[in-house]
Amino acid sequence: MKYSAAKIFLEGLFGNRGWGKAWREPEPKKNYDVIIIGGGGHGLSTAYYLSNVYNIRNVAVLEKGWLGSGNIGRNTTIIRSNYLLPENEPFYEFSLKLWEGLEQDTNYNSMVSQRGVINIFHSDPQRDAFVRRGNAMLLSGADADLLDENALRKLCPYLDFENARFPVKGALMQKRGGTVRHDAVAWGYARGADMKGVDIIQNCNVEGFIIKNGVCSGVRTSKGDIRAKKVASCVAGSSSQVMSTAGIRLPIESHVLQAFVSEGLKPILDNVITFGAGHFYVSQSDKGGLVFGGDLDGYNSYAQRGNLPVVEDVCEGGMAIMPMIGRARLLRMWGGVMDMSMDGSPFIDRTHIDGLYFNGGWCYGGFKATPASGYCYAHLLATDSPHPVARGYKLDRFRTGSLIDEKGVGAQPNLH
Amino acid sequence: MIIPHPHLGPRDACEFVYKGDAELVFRPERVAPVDYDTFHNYLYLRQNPAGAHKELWYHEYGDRSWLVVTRNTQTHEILKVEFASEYLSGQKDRKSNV
Amino acid sequence: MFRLENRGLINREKRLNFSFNGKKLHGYEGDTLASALLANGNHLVGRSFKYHRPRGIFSSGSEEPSALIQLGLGANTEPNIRATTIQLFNDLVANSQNHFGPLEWDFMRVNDFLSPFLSAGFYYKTFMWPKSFWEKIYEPIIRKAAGLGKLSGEPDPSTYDKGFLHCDLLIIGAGPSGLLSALMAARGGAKVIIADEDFLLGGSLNGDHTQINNDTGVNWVKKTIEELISFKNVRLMPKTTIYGAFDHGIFGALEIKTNFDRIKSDKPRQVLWRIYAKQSVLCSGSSERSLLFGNNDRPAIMLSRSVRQYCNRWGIIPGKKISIYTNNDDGWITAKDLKEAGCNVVMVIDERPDIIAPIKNVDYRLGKKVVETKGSLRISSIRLDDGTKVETDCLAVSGGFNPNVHLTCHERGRPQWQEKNQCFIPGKTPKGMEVVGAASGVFDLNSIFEETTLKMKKILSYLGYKHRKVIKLTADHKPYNVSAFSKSLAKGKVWIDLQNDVTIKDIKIAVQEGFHSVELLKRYTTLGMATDQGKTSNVLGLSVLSILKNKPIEEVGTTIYRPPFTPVPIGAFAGRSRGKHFKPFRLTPSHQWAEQRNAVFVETGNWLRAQWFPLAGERTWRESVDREVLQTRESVGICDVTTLGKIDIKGRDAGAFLNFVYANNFGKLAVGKVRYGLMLRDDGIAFDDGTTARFSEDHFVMTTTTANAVTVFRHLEFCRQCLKPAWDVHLLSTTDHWAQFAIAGPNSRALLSEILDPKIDISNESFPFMACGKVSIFNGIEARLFRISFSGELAYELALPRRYASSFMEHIFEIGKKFNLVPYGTEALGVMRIEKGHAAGNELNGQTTANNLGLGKMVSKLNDCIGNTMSEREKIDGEAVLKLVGFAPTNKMQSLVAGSHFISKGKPAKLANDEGWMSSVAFSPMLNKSIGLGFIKAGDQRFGEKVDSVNPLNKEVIEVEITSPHFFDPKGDRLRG
Amino acid sequence: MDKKISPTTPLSGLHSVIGNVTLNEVNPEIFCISIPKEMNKKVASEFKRILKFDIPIIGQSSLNKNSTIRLIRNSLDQFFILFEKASEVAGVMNSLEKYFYITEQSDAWVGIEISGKSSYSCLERICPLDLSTESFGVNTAVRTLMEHLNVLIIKTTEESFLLLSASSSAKSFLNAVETSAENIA
Repeated sequence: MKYSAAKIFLEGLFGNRGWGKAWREPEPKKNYDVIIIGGGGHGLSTAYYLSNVYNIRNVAVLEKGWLGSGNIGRNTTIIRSNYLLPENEPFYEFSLKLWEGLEQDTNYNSMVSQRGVINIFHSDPQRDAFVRRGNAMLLSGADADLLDENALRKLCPYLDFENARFPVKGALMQKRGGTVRHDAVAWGYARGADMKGVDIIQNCNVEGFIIKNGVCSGVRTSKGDIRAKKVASCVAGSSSQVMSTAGIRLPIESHVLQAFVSEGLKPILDNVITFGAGHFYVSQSDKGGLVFGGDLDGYNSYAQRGNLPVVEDVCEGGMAIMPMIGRARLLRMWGGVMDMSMDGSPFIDRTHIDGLYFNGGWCYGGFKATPASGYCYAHLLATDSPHPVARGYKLDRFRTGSLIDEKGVGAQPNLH
Repeated sequence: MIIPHPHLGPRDACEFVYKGDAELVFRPERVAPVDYDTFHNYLYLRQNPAGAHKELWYHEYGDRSWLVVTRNTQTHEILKVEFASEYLSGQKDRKSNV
Repeated sequence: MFRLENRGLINREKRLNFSFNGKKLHGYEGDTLASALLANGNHLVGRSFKYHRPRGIFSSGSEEPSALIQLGLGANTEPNIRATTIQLFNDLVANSQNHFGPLEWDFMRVNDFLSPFLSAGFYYKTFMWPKSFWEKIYEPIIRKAAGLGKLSGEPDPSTYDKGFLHCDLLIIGAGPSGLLSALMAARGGAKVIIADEDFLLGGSLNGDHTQINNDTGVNWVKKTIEELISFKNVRLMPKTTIYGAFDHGIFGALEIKTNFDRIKSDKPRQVLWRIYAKQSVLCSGSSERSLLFGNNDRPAIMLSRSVRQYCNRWGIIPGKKISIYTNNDDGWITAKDLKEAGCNVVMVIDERPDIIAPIKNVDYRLGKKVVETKGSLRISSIRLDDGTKVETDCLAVSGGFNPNVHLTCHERGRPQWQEKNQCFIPGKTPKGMEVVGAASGVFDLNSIFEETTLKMKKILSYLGYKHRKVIKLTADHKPYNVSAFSKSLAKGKVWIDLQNDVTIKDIKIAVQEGFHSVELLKRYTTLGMATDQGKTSNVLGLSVLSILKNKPIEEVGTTIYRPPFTPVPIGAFAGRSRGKHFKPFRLTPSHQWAEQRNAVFVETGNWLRAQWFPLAGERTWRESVDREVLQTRESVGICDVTTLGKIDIKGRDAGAFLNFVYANNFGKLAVGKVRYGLMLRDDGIAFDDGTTARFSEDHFVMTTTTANAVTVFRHLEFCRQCLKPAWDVHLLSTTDHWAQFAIAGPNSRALLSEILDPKIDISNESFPFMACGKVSIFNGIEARLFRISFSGELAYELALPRRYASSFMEHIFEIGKKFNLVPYGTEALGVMRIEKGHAAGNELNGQTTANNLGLGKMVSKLNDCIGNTMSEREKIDGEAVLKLVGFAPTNKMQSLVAGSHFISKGKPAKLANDEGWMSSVAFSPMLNKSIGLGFIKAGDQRFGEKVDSVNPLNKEVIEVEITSPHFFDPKGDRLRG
Repeated sequence: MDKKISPTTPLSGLHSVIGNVTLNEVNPEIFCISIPKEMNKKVASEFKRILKFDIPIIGQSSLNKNSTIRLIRNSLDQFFILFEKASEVAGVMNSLEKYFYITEQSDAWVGIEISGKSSYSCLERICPLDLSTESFGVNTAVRTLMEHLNVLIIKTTEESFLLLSASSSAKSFLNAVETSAENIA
């Protein structure tokens, strides 16, 4: 069923009775070409691009809970491609381009809103680093603007320019960055993949792999064994758990990242703002809530909830940079499980087991990567060679030393 | 969270700095010929269990001790706290095996 | 007037003026804004989120979904304040929210007529054509329409504070079960905190006409509180919401400190407490829920218990013709109390056919349902399923009670279904938490008292306190009975979430489209995502879902409540850490001295350092910096370098330890000598650098960079305690003890000689480059002297006890006059280090290796030291090794820009041709041109080559020549002189 | 020119009374004593011999007879010793130096003594520790985190505490304490 304004009008007139299921709810078949483990953003986008671009349609997505129940369902919805390193920037720029055409692609309004992402700097060294980054973005074909203090004042007069502990000296802005309605991304991809015949199977827990002589030929699930030529893990925070059943240890730790939303407010914040001298980033959703976050809690966790010190730290950062939000009230806080890698960059790679593929290590940056991650993973699954923009995302890079460490903090996941 | 320090009693986790997997105390020694794989595995690969996890916490705003804390990563329940040095001396065989 | 005489817990002596939408009104002390509005006959207070339907006061507590107002004016204005929880104060100003035009005539109510087209998820299906219209046309309209209240856009003028409390027992809620728990714990000797969000402790007892042990409930509350106050071990915290339960018995609490004169007070408006409790008792009571019928959202349709509370606690007649619609016994209590108060109760409708009406002096219908209502800005009539039409201006609805289980979910416990009372009760609770009273699904007072007594005995003995006998409490309460949820869907426009405008139809569509998992439903319809977090809507929504899925409600599941229980201001979470107090300041020992000389300061980490010292007549910062550099290089300058981390390393194995933590060899450093040290991380990347001096066999003094002082110390402690536990090594930070000054320039030795105590010889022979020693200055002040140089000049660093630093600066500048001594700041320091090609923070950015920095040869190949092994990985330095080299513009007039990238001549500026980047730049007054340091592929083999330094951010390209990084005095004659 | 430089203190001898809280700057002479590995077993006896009083357990402090010297045990192998009178330093330290590693710390710290009825309510706003008598008796001495700062807090009497924090951030620390005192006044 194609969604359109006319369809909405007609349905409205006749009591909205004609809306069909957004996707089927099939039972698993015995055999697939590709099984994707994980019905989150990346898993669903992989299925979407496999079926829509690479024409591989005998695909199942296995989700242990409900569709989109992972981090795609709880994040701060920011998209951007303001990366520094040559292994990252082209990938995220590819992702941003896919975002820009997503709605027309999937016939689903995921409300991609290019409101502009502003990273504030507070010192000369920070400015130097941002200049380097902005230039790397431009050299890669992305957009970037350097704002001096005056330009930033015009754009964001509410920032604390007068009484700041760390002076606001300017910002690096990516105008094409912005926000997206996160759940809609999962739904749009799910619907698009389903229409091409992909089976999305919810409440199906993968308990292990069928591996013989170094070849993976399927998975053991709560709904029985399912065979496939290729099995693709795409489970973010659960990566270590799932892959350990194949005997694989990963350069990944699972950490909790909290996010916060305020009560609904009339529009006051047009852009995405990132505070450079504290841990705080914020945007205002179309519904009016201030959606914000900060640092990881900093310890390994699968608990999907965080603790107070980080909540306070994030709000301190918020009040330091924009003291006008003091009277906005925090409505909800939640925690997601982040698959933090050892250099802060992800993996899209084959494993040493034939037929078993791995996508993970997205850290807290997985949301903005959703389209490109799926596209590149689909490319790898379809062609058995890495997509050109994802060549760096190898599992063995720590052994060889090809690190992709944007933040420069080394093998300590909670600092990335 | 509250970490029950072996000597100082219950302390808010905000007094501590987290490092991660307690396996990091078992650093391999460089001997010729250099075994890069062992170093790689030591530095980069993690068990990352969903359950009891031995991990390193540094009491930065306290007695400056490095502690090995056994904590459940699903419930955050703390099961055991030892000084890193104590933990190491309880694992002497382990150390020489690396 | 709508106020009853002689009824209610308000102070009629104290009249309070307030305004609503500009209308001047009054209430009394003890009122909430909601009760005061109702007392003035005002039901309509706002508009709903999506359809802009008129909204009235629905409840009397923090579950309120509808009566959200904009409180206060100007910078003090606060959005989305629940009128039901705000304690009335004099001169309160309230305005309604979310309407265009007057509240009574909101132009946006057109949405209501368009509602068939605005059903659940409609926006996902449209607004996509043409592509550009989303951001230009549709989204701005949606954004403008969305949201409820407004922020002022000005800095929050209030102050907030935080604090920490500790107790044996935290009691959450001061209703009957909470007060009894507190009393038992207090008498037993436990350290107790009892907190309640209301300004009046007592919970439901304040709004009920209950008898407890032959006294009124209100009197029992009063006596109990009096007794509690008399205990030293009890802290009563009214106006305090426990907003969250966190790991290991930590609770978040928000205490409202000021309501009166809130604008004038300079004291914190709210205090955010972190409460550490060994045990907790959740006594949060229950919230009433509504019933589902057509147009069940009109103003003056209220929760039944709230209507009763307004009548009993605030002495208010909420309507002239009140009807009551219930499915349980509690609705009848409302009827009884209203009658007693003299209100006109026109009808009681009870869904249950087979009960005996508890009161007879009222018109009632059993086994009937309300199916439709009428009224535009306030309900005017209802229609029953038998067609009966009843004129009514206030409908009190009771659909049963939901225990307030929220805090039990904060550690992801899932509530369980209790069939008997048709509600969710706590499942697994956070460790150490017990739930009593209505919150645990027990609804009659006698059972509550019994249950509380039993559970408290257990808790007290667990905590190690005695249980002292408490008189048995008996109340005139009857067991509670409620009918099961309807098995058929109500017809018409039936609201579930009053604030977000989620109706039964929306749930139908969501299920029809496959969004039938509870979480998907919530996300697709926004059910339960309003500011009440679904307190009034979740269970109703589940009951509808259960009908649609034809599954019992317990199988449909429930969503998890997340903190906070009620919304908490971001300002309160930040406390006092804002503005200049966001992070503490660290000041150098010469700070005051520098301040007096008009120094310009710069933030480096938490430190404030003098950046330069402008003199009268200097117009630009460059003038000052150039002068400081020239004067230093010409004669002598002094710079406060205290901020560098200083670590005392002592012990028998200190030398071996340094050899392990530094990548270069430290084994053979002689006593009285200093060496440059490069520290790697274990992954082989450069971590930090500095110098380490050896004062004796077992005593070294290490310096670190300012930025890494804390992390290096932590890392060293890790190496000491976890990697080399058998070694005798001791670490201590002495950064703050020693004031340290760099004294640089050709005359530095001469200047030093003037202050050193006479017998100390610092001639080049006895105190050569890289020497160190203990000295004394100014007649016996112990100091440490290092002959090291960051500037490339003949230079020393002198460390003296911090206490003498101010006086030292005064004196040395007096003495230094004859040498034309100049103070220099971090800018001049930076210029001189770039002139000398020294790497600093911009180069040691956590991504560069020793090889990149040109220090590859230093890294030990033999020893085991941190980082050397992994630094040998084949690809760690990249394909062609980036090398730190110097850059100078071929056109001397051009200024280099840090952050530019390098592209070989003739190649287009794009990623594939990117060869490196400029890390630091400065204007060199010695060379009279702009110079830079940067990393470029194979740079050390390309001296003399010209490349483009591109800065597309500024659309500029500068041709630069690759040079040695040592721009000035490359052989180092000056520093050895 | 008189070749003599003079000392200053981080808070220039602060004395202030805010509501029921009194704040005074104090400047004890402070030394850090680290225990060489081989001395671990003899620490108690050596200290006792030199100082003539018992060493405390970790997190506690003990005093000499005249209460002019306070020994604080920071951790297993580290002590702080505080002298009220500079005149007593040399004698004690010369003896200790023979057996232990000594590092002077006096100028690394700023000392604020807080006393008065409201000391507890004042500290409640910044100190995460339970300072009640049951869990924090007189002479307890531990480090903790207050307003982003590392603070060594010592309970000197039932109604007074000595707070030691880094001298470079003395003003911010004072501000933290004063703000608390004002907020509760």
